[in-house]
Amino acid sequence: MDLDALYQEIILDHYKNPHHAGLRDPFEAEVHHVNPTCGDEVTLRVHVSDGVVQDVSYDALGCSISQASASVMTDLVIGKPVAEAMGIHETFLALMQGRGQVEPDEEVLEDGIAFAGVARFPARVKCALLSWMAWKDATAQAVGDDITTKETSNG
Amino acid sequence: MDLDALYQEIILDHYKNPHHAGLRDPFEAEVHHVNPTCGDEVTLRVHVSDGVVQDVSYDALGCSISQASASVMTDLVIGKPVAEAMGIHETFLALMQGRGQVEPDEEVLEDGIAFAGVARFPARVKCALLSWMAWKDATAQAVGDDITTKETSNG
Amino acid sequence: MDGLLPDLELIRKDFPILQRTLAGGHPLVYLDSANTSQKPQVVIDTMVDHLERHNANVARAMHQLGAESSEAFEAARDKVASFIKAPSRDEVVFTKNASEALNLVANTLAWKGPLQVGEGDEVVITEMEHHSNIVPWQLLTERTGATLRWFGLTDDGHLDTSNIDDMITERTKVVSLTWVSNMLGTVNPVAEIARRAHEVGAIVVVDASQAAPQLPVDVVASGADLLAFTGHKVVGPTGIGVLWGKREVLDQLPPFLGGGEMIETVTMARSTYAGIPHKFEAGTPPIVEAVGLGAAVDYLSHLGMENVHAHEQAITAYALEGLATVPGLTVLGPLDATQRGGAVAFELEGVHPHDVAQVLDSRGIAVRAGHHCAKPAHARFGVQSSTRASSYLYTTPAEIDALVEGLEYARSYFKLA
Amino acid sequence: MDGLLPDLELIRKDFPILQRTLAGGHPLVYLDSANTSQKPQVVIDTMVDHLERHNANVARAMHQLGAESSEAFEAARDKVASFIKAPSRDEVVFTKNASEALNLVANTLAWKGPLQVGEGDEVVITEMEHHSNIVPWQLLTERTGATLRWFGLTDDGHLDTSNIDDMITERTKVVSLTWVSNMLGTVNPVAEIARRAHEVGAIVVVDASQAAPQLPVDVVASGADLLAFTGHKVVGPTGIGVLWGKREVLDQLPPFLGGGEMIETVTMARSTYAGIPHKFEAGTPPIVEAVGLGAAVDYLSHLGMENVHAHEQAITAYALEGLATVPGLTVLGPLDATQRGGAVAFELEGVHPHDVAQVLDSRGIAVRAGHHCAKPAHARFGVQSSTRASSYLYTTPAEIDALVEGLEYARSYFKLA
Ligand SMILES: Cc1ncc(COP(=O)(O)O)c(C=O)c1O
Ligand SMILES: Cc1ncc(COP(=O)(O)O)c(C=O)c1O
Repeated sequence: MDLDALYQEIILDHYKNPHHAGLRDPFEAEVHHVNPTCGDEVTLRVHVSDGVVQDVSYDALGCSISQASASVMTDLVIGKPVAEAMGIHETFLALMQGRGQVEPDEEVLEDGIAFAGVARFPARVKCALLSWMAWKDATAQAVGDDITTKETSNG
Repeated sequence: MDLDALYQEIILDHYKNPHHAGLRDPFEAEVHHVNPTCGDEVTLRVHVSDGVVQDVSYDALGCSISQASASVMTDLVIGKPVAEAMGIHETFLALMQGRGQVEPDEEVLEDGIAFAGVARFPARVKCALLSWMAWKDATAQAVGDDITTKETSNG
Repeated sequence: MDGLLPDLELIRKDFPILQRTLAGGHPLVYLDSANTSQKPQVVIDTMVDHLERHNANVARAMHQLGAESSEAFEAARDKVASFIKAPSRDEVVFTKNASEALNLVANTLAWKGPLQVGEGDEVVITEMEHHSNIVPWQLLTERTGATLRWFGLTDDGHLDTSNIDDMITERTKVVSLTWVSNMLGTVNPVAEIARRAHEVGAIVVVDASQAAPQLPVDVVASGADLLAFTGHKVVGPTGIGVLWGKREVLDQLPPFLGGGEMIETVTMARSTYAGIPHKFEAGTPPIVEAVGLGAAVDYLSHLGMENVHAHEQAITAYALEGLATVPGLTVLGPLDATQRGGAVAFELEGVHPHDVAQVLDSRGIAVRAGHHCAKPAHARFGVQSSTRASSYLYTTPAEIDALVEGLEYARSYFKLA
Repeated sequence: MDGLLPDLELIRKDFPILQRTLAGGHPLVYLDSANTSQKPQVVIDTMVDHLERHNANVARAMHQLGAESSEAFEAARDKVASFIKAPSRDEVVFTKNASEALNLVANTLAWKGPLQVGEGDEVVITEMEHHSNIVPWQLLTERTGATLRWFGLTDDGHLDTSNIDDMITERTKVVSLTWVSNMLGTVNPVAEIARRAHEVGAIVVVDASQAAPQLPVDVVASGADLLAFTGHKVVGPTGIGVLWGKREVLDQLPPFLGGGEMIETVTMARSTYAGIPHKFEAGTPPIVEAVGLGAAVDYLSHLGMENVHAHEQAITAYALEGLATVPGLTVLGPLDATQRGGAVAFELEGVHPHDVAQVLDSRGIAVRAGHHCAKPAHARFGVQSSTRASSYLYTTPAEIDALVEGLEYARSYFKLA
């Protein structure tokens, strides 16, 4: 197996210097996700307002792939409208589940294209997806809350 | 497989005309044994007094081998001292578990030697032993009772 | 003969054991497939290849062998899901056999949860169940104070559903029944009973152990909420069974066995559990067995379950015809092949089933004698045991002829003719 | 090197998978045997022969194939009984894996019977258990209102038994512990703890999943009342495990799974159960798996478990020495090979275990990374996961050298050296 296909420089850079790491206020939802197979964990918060992902903060324990993925993910979604961010999530998911057959779209995924090689290592796909899944879950909760809040203020 | 080795004339005769069949009084113990694999059943009573097997009566549902075996067994043990009857039981058991390698002792087993062939049919050994096991169980209970009775009357 | 699988002789070549000769030089006539089916070479070879080249534990292993093994194992889940038309692969739980699958349900229903069974609740089964679909419910109801009830049988071997509205009521929590009887051959109106059960909010458990080998299975169309079958009867290996369940039902059941990969996280004080199917797969699963089962259902799908079913019906019709010619022989269960499965149990007057089986065995013909794990159904028909001949996709009309001749011989051997 | 199995190269030839090359042309260096062991040809061939020539259901079948299959299955029970020196073959119950064996005990202890666990009772385990010996007891105690307690660990990875008299008291009903830890490698003083447990009338359950592959097992000498292990770790197939129990203890446990041949008689209203071992073997057992396990324990006995143990200790000592040369590497658990099993878990500073495993895998070296189903033991040592190398009877010193070199390479790859 070609290690360098997996451990791209970009990934190792994000691993050594993760962006947006740490837990911050304010946030509407916090989730804790675990990869039961290996025990990797992430606690992740999202702050959404006006339909925009204002912040994503996290505390992650895990391998280079899972850590770098969290870092890249925050770069990609922070500041984006929720709908657009969800679209990026979809694109990343499709890449990861593509068994190496999907051509990554640099326009959408930016540094995320470095994970194209991970898709060929089935055991590591879960690592790359851990924080993305946590983000999706937290955002769904936050947006749910958002809507509830709006409805309440309307009612 | 040589059928005639299994179905000796003696066995078929006992099957068609079982000896000592039916349930009779008096008895000190009654047991119900089942061959769980095939569902063959026997209800068996023993009457023991003065250390002698006075009667064995039974109601058996089952194949030719199990029925014939019950019939032969009663012939062999009725009228014998318990200890001697237990010895016959041991001899029959050894024959059945001998996988066809044990030479039957006609002195002890009489018609029972016809079961020598059964020992080569592992699936049928349980059939041949059903009533013998029931008899042993019932006799142990009866003798236990006997002893208890004695002890009580002594006490 | 209409309905037989084309290329039957070629298909038989797929099954190495069918080349065997037995004592006395008799070729094997295997008519005990309802007990366990024989295995095609491709199932054996797939297992061997796995053991010789890809063996590793699954889920937990990150190395290449682990990835290969996990992929083969999870691919087997996909194959089984498509074999039974499961809406989601996650709804397919691997167990060790059908019995464990049924017990998993009955055992977990005793514990706290939205579906918990307790005093005053009723569980409904039928008088034609295999012990594996009776005893678990006896244990559940005895242990929880619930009541066990059952549908009786008509004289011609069908379920007596005339009292269905008394039987399935608002007290009913579970209705569990076999799709195809392993003794009477009866095919039950599962969807119809499920409809009534769902009206009263009961869950429906279907024992498809005899159905999955013979009929095209569509779990959703069946009406089942949970459905069990066993690998070794669908040309797969022993050591593996399947529990399919609707996601929302499986999600509501508490865990069964604890340990291994069924967890989300574990601390000494408490644990949380993984989602389905892993929640119900404690410990190292039957890996090579799942891989073998995957090859088995692929084999069946390749033949086409419609074709397997047609073959089974043709052979069963031919067998019923042949058996009708044997004096003193009475078939237990429906006499119309189009309404039954391929297991045919019968009595032969004057010869005990063991002795029938023994005589047949002396001619190389393998049938089963006894209660076939269906004592209550035997009791219902006033018999203690029976002889059962059960065909499968590799059975030929000539083998049925051999059976009928063997029965004639049994009669003459025991001096009835 | 002293203690190695003679003819190690010949022994390796028995294991077809060891001839495999992986991506990049690397030969397989399999150091994940604590996860699952590889299978010798004789085990595979025995299974194939059974499937191709003798396949039939057991116990129930009266025909020749049935007799052959039953004989092979029951012979496997004899082999296992003698492998663990069980006083009686009836005390050997076949389960699907070690997890089921442990759950069988924990699950049945919840129900009415002389050994029933209830409120006020205590169950004692340890902090170094595999999840499969934690979660079943959590389920039991949560469900019955009993209390779960556990022995802690010392900093050097041993059981902390300093408080044994507080831990095991007259409230203790069950003490369940692993003989050899799958993470720390620690060999526990099982007999000593059993002695104390028996003083207070508790039953002792021993998880021998890691012991049975490596140590000569004498169930009676072990002090266990019940003992579990799993087929796939003793060069046998998946899908089979063993629960051994003292007859009087097994007799006192109520049935676990219901159905199939675990009965004495069944009526719709109630059933009675068979004696051990059948009482605990509902449904069609893992037949070909038992046959494979029989061949596996024969293979081990032929090598001699004393010799296997000596080999394991020699390789482990060599591995501990080699690992000590890798900068930043810390072994979790005892450092003296004579007091531990062959699973060696470690941390490598600056490289996450997944990444260690990945780099090793790129060189054909298969190790495990993660929590190894022992999260609490990891938590105890303040780590979330570790890398584990585990040797077995086919492991060579050269493979340990490859491991050590691979770890050096991992450090350089991640720019630590
Ligand atoms: C100590 C220990 N106990 C229990 C188990 C569970 O064995 P299985 O997964 O075969 O049930 C294992 C291995 O996974 C183990 O190492
Ligand atoms: C109708 C039915 N249900 C359940 C079972 C149990 O299957 P298994 O023994 O594989 O658990 C069988 C077969 O033995 C069966 O025929």
